[in-house]
Amino acid sequence: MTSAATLYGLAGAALVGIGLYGLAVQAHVLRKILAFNLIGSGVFLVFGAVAGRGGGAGGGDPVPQAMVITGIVVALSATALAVALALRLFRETGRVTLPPDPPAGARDG
Amino acid sequence: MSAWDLFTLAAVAAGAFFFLAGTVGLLRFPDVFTRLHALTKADNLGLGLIVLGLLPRAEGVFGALKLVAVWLLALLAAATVAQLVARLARREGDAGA
Amino acid sequence: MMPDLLAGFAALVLLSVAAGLARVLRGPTAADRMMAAQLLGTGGIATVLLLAAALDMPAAVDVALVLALLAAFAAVAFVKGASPEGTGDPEEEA
Amino acid sequence: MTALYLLDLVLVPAILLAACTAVGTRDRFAAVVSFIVYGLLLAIAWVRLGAVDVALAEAAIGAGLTGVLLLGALARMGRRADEAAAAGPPGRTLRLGAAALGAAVAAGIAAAVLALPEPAPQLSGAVAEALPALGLGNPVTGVLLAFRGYDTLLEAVVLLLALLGIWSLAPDPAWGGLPGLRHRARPEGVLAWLGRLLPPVGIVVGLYVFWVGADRPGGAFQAGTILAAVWILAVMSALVEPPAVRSLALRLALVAGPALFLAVGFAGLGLAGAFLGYPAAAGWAKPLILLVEAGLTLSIAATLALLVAGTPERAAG
Repeated sequence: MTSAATLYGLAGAALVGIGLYGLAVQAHVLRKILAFNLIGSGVFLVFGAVAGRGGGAGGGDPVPQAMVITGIVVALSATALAVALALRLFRETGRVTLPPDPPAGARDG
Repeated sequence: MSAWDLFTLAAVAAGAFFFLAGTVGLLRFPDVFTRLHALTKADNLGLGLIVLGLLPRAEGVFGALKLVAVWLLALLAAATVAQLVARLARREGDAGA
Repeated sequence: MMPDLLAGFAALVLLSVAAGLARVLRGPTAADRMMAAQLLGTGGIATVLLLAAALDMPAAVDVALVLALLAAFAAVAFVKGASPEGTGDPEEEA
Repeated sequence: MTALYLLDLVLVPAILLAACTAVGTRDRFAAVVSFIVYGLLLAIAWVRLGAVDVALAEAAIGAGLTGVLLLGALARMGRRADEAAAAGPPGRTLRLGAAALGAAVAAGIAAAVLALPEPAPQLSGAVAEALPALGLGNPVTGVLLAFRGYDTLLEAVVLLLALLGIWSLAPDPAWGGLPGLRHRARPEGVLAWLGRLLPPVGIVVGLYVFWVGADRPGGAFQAGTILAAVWILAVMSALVEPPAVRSLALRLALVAGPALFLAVGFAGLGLAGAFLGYPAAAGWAKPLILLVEAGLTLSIAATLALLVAGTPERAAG
């Protein structure tokens, strides 16, 4: 189990990298939300690797497992909030990308 | 290896074959409706055969019932999705033509 | 022997449905992409069942049960999304 | 078992491929579908790692709620060409810089994974030792509800805060009103039929997952997610309308779980000498934990369902 857990931990590391790339490169807010979720699940897989190395019955150490479960649910709530913000942005401005600079009002106005 | 094990292997192998066939159909068939046809075959038969094969290994009657419930739920989903996607594809095909 | 064979079949089923990712990428229509996801869903259920048997983890069958229960959800959201504002039903105008 | 490595050989590349597609493909819809597939593959990975509790949560959220949330948002933001496409692909410098950054962070985390100490420090022994005192069989439930109960309590509060954030985005006329738009379905159609058939089954499965959670993988989070998902299906099938968010009954359901958890926690001050402690007397801990879990299941189901239902957009009738 040890080496398998390490393999999935490495996959988690790669997922964080892929997610970071997407977060920087993609302009559409929904794509950014997807990328952000990839980062999160990559971190969870690294946690899974830590849990799996612990041995013990059923997936190893239960403490990281419990933290991943809370993490998955919190990630969903953050995603839902981000989607609601994106929809509001779209409704108010018709845009699906973030403004290029934080004080966009000063620039546009 | 017991006779039940052989039964399990035969049914699971047949199920795996249907999944393979379903994917080949999905990738090779020419349009939405023929692909949908391939997909539903794999869904229903592939999973059904694998469930059938795993039944002798289920933990008691409740475990076996749970396996059958998995298959029935997947059947329900496949049937509904096939209906809805086909209607949508037909409507969009009409509009696009 | 049996666990190994069952795990091997799990890998085989997963490999064949994962090839459907190509259809997700290529499309051409949204319906094609959604169907590929549907096939991956069913194949995933089969993989979990085989894995549960191979690892002798009967509790993992519950994961397959949940996946099967929710198998139609994404496709329902998809067909709804095809109507304006994403609230309609493809059968309405039929 | 060597054949399991065969599965790893398929599963890990498939996960990475789905992730790359979700990030890289031009077509926005393909990206969302890839992400849904990615969630499914992750659930399989958690089964492979033996973490069935986590797999259940990932299956219910990835296959049920996330897909509905993202596909619904995509439908409303439109698939037509927009400024994201008009701006053209991102510049070469940006892409190279982002790739370098991603690779560096991934390499750093990978190095950390490889450098984890042997033998692994772990708490499974401590959990297994303390678990019999709670009368539970599932160590993960023990950690969630007792040993690290404050984490779970705060998490339930975080969910409520996210919901408040979503509600506060409502335009003035719809303040406190009905979330989302009104769904339509042909009453005798396939969609309405599925909407009538699946929720009762889902309620049974949800209650089952809640109930076995004490001794086997399952519990309040997984059960709450399943219940939320089938409720969303009933909404999409136009069989039920979400309640106005100012409704008192709804708000009671939302806070019931955290409130019950807090009450039991404060009772622990008197009975066990610590906040969130359970009385040491045999047979007391398990009923209390089940009570808290029942409340949490209800509240998590209501919270997740309304998180997905979204910002109020219609005035309460």
